[in-house]
Amino acid sequence: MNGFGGFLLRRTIGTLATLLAISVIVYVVFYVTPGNVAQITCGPRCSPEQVHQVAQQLHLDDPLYVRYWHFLQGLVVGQDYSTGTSVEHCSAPCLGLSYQTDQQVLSIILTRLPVSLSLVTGAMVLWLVLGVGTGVLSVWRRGRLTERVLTGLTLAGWATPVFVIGLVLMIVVCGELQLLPFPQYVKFTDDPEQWAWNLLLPWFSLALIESAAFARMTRSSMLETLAEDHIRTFRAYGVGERSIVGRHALRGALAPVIALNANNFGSAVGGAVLTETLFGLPGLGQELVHAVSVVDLPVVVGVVLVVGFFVVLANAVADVLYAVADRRVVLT
Amino acid sequence: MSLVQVTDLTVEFGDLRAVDGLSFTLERGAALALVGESGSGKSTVASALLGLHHGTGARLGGSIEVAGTDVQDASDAELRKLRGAKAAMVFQDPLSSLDPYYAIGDQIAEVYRVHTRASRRAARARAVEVLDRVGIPDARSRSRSRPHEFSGGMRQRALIAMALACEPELLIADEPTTALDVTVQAQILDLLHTLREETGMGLLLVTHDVGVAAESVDRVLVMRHGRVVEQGPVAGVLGAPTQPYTRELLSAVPRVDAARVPSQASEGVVLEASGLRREFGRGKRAFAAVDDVSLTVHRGETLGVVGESGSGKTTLGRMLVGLLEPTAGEVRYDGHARVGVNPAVQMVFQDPVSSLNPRRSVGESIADPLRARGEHDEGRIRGRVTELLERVGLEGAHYQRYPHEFSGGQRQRVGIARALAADPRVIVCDEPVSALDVTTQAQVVALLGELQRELGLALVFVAHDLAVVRQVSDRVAVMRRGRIVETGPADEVYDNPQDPYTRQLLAAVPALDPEVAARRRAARRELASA
Amino acid sequence: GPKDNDANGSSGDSTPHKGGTLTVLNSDPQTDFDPARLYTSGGGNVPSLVFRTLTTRNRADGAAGTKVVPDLATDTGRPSKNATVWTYTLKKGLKYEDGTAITSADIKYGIERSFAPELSGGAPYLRDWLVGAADYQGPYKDKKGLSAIETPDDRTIVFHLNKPEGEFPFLATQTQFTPVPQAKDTGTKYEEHPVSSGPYKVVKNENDGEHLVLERNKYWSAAVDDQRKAYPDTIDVQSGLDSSVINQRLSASQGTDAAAVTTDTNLGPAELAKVTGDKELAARVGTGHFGYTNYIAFNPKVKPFDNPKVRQAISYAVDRSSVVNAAGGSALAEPATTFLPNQKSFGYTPYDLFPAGDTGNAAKAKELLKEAGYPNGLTVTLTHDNADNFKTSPEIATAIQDALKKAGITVKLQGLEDNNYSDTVHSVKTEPGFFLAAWGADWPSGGPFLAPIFDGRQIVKDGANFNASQLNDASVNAEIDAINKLTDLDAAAQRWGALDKKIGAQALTVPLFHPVYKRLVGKDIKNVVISDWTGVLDISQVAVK
Amino acid sequence: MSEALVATQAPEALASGASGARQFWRRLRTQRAATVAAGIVALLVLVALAAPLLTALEGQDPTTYHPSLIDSARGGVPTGSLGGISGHHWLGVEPQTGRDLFARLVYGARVSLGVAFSATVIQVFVGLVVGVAAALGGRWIDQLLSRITDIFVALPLMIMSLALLAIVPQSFPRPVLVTLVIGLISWGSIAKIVRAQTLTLKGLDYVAAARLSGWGAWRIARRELLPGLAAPVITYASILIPVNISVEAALSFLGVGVKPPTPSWGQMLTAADVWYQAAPQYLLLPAGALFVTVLALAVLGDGVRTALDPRAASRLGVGTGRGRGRGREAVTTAKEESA
Ligand SMILES: Nc1ncnc2c1ncn2[C@@H]1O[C@H](COP(=O)(O)OP(=O)(O)OP(=O)(O)O)[C@@H](O)[C@H]1O
Ligand SMILES: Nc1ncnc2c1ncn2[C@@H]1O[C@H](COP(=O)(O)OP(=O)(O)OP(=O)(O)O)[C@@H](O)[C@H]1O
Ligand SMILES: [Mg+2]
Ligand SMILES: [Mg+2]
Repeated sequence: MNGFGGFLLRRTIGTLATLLAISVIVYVVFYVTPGNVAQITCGPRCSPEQVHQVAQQLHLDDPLYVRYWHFLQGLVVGQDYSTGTSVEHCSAPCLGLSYQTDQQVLSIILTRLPVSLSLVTGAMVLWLVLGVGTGVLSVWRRGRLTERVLTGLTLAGWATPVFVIGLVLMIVVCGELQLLPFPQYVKFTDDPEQWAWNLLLPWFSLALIESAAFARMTRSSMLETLAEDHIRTFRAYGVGERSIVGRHALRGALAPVIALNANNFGSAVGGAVLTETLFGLPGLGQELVHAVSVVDLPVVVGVVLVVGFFVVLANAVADVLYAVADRRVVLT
Repeated sequence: MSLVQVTDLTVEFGDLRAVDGLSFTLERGAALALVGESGSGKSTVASALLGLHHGTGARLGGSIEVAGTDVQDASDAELRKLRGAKAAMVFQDPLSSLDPYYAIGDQIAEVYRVHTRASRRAARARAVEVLDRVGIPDARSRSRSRPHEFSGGMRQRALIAMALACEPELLIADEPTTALDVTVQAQILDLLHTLREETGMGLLLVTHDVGVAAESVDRVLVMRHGRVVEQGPVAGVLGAPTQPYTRELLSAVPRVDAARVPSQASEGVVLEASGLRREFGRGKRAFAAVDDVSLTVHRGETLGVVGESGSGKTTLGRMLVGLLEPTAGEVRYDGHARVGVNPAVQMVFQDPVSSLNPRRSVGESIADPLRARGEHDEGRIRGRVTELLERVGLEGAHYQRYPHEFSGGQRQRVGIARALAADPRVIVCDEPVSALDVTTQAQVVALLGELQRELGLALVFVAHDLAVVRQVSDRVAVMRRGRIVETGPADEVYDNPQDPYTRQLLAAVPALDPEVAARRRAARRELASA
Repeated sequence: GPKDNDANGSSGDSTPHKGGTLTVLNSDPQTDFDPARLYTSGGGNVPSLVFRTLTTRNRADGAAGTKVVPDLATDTGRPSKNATVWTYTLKKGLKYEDGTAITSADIKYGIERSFAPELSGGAPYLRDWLVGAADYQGPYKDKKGLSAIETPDDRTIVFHLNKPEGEFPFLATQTQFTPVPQAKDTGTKYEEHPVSSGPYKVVKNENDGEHLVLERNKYWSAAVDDQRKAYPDTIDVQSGLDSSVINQRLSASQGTDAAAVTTDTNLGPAELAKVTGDKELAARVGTGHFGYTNYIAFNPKVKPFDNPKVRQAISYAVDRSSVVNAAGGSALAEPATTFLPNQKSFGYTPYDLFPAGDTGNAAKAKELLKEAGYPNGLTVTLTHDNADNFKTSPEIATAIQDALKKAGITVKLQGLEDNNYSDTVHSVKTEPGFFLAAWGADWPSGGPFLAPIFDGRQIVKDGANFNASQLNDASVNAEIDAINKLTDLDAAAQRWGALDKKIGAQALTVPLFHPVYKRLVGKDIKNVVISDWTGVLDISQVAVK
Repeated sequence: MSEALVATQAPEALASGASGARQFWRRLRTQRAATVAAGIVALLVLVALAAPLLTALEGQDPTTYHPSLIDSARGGVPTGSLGGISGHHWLGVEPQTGRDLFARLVYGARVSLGVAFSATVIQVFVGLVVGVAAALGGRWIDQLLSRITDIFVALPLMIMSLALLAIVPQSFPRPVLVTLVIGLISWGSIAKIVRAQTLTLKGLDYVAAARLSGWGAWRIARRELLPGLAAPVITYASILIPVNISVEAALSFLGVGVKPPTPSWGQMLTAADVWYQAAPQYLLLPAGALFVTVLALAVLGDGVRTALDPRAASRLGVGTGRGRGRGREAVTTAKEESA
């Protein structure tokens, strides 16, 4: 199979295999790690009998493969469950119910996903602009004061924990200057303007940190490209340094930047925990950390799968992007 | 005031004095050729005219004035104004001189817009126009291709087009036709001539091809070791050279009408291609770069491949060595169908720049095949590499140098040395001597012949220089548009061409005598206008 | 531009008025809002605005707040002679948010459903105390119901206990005693919209309790509820916030944050350092004491802690000032030498059996070690939790490590991830010999404080065990039973205190400190009431106008 | 050929194999910023190694509590001015405990730098191998390796470390464990970047030429691609160091990290963030140390990258080693080698 269609097909199969592998790993990990799920669900003072009842209720006594099989079944045909007073159906693809809150995992994820996506996409735009921008600027003004200052700033951003940056930003901007409200998630669909205003600080905090990586990466690949012969051609034709740096060197430097971005985007969907926690954004990262801490396996699997999906998606998009950026690369 | 005034120019790279006390002038509308041995400093002079040594490690002495600008003292901004608009340069390594990420038309348009206030659209139209002028067929749609989709000759023409785009007062062309077949070469030289007549453009032509010089300039400067050997009007220098070196140079020029000493080609077929086809692009844009080509190469023989630029020679060569999978057909080596590469079948790449790793010393690159074969003794490796370097006319001491420190011709010889290091049975040489001055070229050709006799080496010799091909080939295949239009023993093909295209090619071979050249040009022009 | 939240101008006078919106800024979302699943009295602060229970905690400052008072019932319960049968009568005119009447059958149903495994999470007492409740599985599986609870009429409810429990009125403050109309029960989904019997009803519950909006329940009336003041019209609970952000917002007190409180976030040591330097802020800090003890637990089944001398040596060597500092300093922790919290309601009887002074008595400890056969000191492993909780966390462990070093005891630390820690220390099989522990009161009395830790019959062999020393002392068990019979809570308190001291002599634990809660409130907040029962401000009393 | 060239060269001098590395050092040395940065990195390493010596000089150790130096009533802020800086405590003391900050900082350097450096080495190694193999391998190898990489990028570190927590016994040396956990789990990004760059490089003619030499993929990767990968890899590696330092802190939280009371910069930072107003130096010290490390590494990384590129030599204005001086150097090396 060749061409874009083949690529899509291979990628889809690869994605499914990856996600399955991820779910198996999570199941196994949670099987072997300490933490008595039934006891945690039931509460610390539950009696052994109650714990046992809860374990039965949650099918925790079944062997691992049976539990995993149920999970797969749920994905394909859905799953019935009891609320005590009635029987409800969780329709396919059903990721199961949270052990802790009895809510459908998929609906938990769906309410939180927009938050994480809002946070990460906005931050990504910023980190790309800031990161690639500073990278380009520091190449253009290389060896001068501008470059030194920029290098210092981005690295300071990189070396400072998000927590500190975020908190300081929040105190100064929201507390002292009162330029922005203390961030609070507003749905995009409710009020796009407030959505953006409220996310501005989280975006900046996340982006300030991430952009350092992009700045460094952009700068170093651009310097590489600047050593190539074709750059000499444009110099010899009087093309200004700005265009040489901003067009020719940048374009040649994109591959690693795209790769880096794909990864950061994907993993930030589930990994922006600190930012989400600090700003009280009810996103997937926060949910994941909480779910892990209370050994809420269905939620963990669900979130990890969704995040995994984004990682894979972002990487697939990245692969297409480099094939577009560099026509010599063939999609595999 | 002269267009170019160079006085006592010296250029030093580290301890190496590449140009040593060179002076010359070039008037507006005049044409000067720099000829001379490979590595004699020609490209260095050309770069110096545009101030391209600024900011590199090179040290310059003397003065340079181009179109009223004192290049040595000019600021960056002044240099930018000079470059491209008043003086444009065609680089010696055209294949690596274009940005691989942008469409060719866009790159030309960009340069055009730097110097004129043209709109994007107008600049794009201008790009198509100049591409068309340098003979890129179907220029409008080809202007959207990226450099790797162009053949070597097409890239070279694209660079010439770029240089012409702003109608500069001075054109510096560093080996502008090395990758062009003779018909296109003639076309380009004619174009330069016309432009010179029409716009009063000055031309500084750097070339090792005395024929090309003879055809296109009115003055010649012969260089050696960074110094002037002889300079004067073209007829004088080429017709009645005063210096022994110049005479030596001229006598080494191969002639297309000279038949070759036949090699002892044996019967054994080493390489055989049948029904080879290779397509590029897909969907509507798909086309066959090589189409149903079958050929055989016997032990110890040389198969010359000539043909128009873009006719599929490189593509064919890459398939023969196994670097490119054919879309259809197969390649048989020693009678066995073969997949992938085999060190016994080597290639000399058309682009000497990109075929050398910029981060490895050339010695290491040449040693690769030795090491791959399992040679571990450093001393023996060094010895062999030194020997190879010397055989191609370089020095053993060049082992430690990096590719960017070599002149164009030197790099090309490094490529040959590397191919030889593998002790191959077949070498596909893709324009192996295009950047070499005639003396070095003769040396390399002699070397190949020698090896052929010693080792029974079979050669596929791709070149646009018909004279050289005749000199080395037992048999010749003529390619056009992906197909072989004519094939046969060299003498037959040269003396009694059957295909009209072959005839056209032979008619376009540049003449050494400037007078003959001028006559021929006039004839061609009449033909074109008729 | 960003929307500026319209600030409530603070009115100079300090008498509370009705109206306005109270904002609650919390870190933990109210993920459980089902009365069956909540653990503490009234289910904590917010649920107590929605769920009324038979009895409730007295909404008063300080020690007065440790009293139990009637809520839905007309009194705190009428015990039978030996305190095994408790009878309650409901007040007249009690209504749910939909206007229907609250009946005693609803309370019974509410208790029954708390036995369903689907709705686990509540305290263990009902199961332990009610007759025949041990294997009851709740009304979903077992339709018969609990015969231990009788509802002779709509206003009367009678509980039959399997042993005397003088503290039953305390238990009746828990949300399992809140009425749940069976017709409205939706099982595990009930928490999405629990039916209110209190002054507020839930009008919004987003993201599983992350954002709650409560508004007045118009069928509630102060005439039948003398505890909850219900000044604000609306209560807006925002959670999932970082604790430093909460404190930052409260101290900035801008916009709606001026009328904000938190029900779960203390000032940390660093914040305290800042707040104490600022008069305006310091005036807005509420201080509370909750019955809670942080201690070192020994497992005498593990060598060398089987040797009382070793345990005593450690008791002597402990440097309580370092520990207190690690817990946030003297403003946030009070050194403890008794296991019972230092409050009258628990029966606090001061004692210091192994006086270590402020900084530890290394000499005495060395002496004891020598007697115990460790003249050259010894090496022990201290197990602690890695969670950042200032209770059982690494800070405290290293403080102890540093102090014991002076007494020649080398302490190796074994830090465990939170779940792993609780699994390990609460299982008889894996329990380490020497670890950090903490215990808090389910209600302000010695019973729930001492019994789970020292009652031999509460040793759980195959589940979560809190009797870490695995003490099974007949005299202790008998005394516990005897005190439980008392319905005179003051008399009971005294005897709990005495029992504490008696057990203390065995050096089974080293009490370290009692935490103190310091919390900021917004600048417009009025009527801050902090009882010693909860140690935190009671939002049913707070006014914003 | 050029006489000038012949005149200045001692051909036998070039028979030394070490000259690549030598030229690299020459090129590195000519960059002042990089030299300074290398000095700082060396200094940091030295400080970490000499931690016991330095603290002995100060007369403190990193674990002893000094309750008298803090104000218990105010949450435990250091009582002295500037966070308790004095002749005895050069950088002041830690809030709440009164432990000496200088001692904690220099001891913290051991853990943080040790873990971060070695973890980065592992990450780079795994990332390079996987990334290059994916780009050079056939379609299926690429699919397989890329998807495995996806798994590692997608699975949160927390979950992977939970697994390790369960498998690895408590007695396993912690710093080694942390290093392995970080190194073996978070190599995904580097692998992706390497793959992307390799895909671009492998289309070049010199790689084709190397294939014709008869080299296998492995050797081609090492000789032809690796130098071209150096730029992004070195850059990314210098970026990874601070990440690894904070990951170490996060792992401690789960119980996989370095055990208290052993200090590490990451743990200090995590503990200090709430103190930035009340005791700023508590936060600023580890943050500053981290910043200096990051800056030095970035500059050094830049220098190394430049020095690795022979083409950069002309830009730097340095000869590439054909000078007389170098000739002599090479002669002596050659002699030493033969001896
Ligand atoms: N950047 C450089 N660093 C060191 N040496 C260089 C550099 N560029 C060129 N040289 C050397 O300078 C001399 C002149 O080179 P130049 O490129 O001018 O030769 P040329 O006359 O153009 O030869 P050719 O016909 O082979 O292109 C050669 O010996 C070459 O090796
Ligand atoms: N990778 C590619 N993608 C698309 N088209 C290509 C590619 N490589 C070559 N071509 C096209 O195939 C044709 C043949 O190219 P090839 O390089 O074989 O020509 P050539 O005979 O070597 O020409 P020259 O003498 O100019 O080097 C040209 O039209 C070229 O544009
Ligand atoms: Mg040249
Ligand atoms: Mg070609």
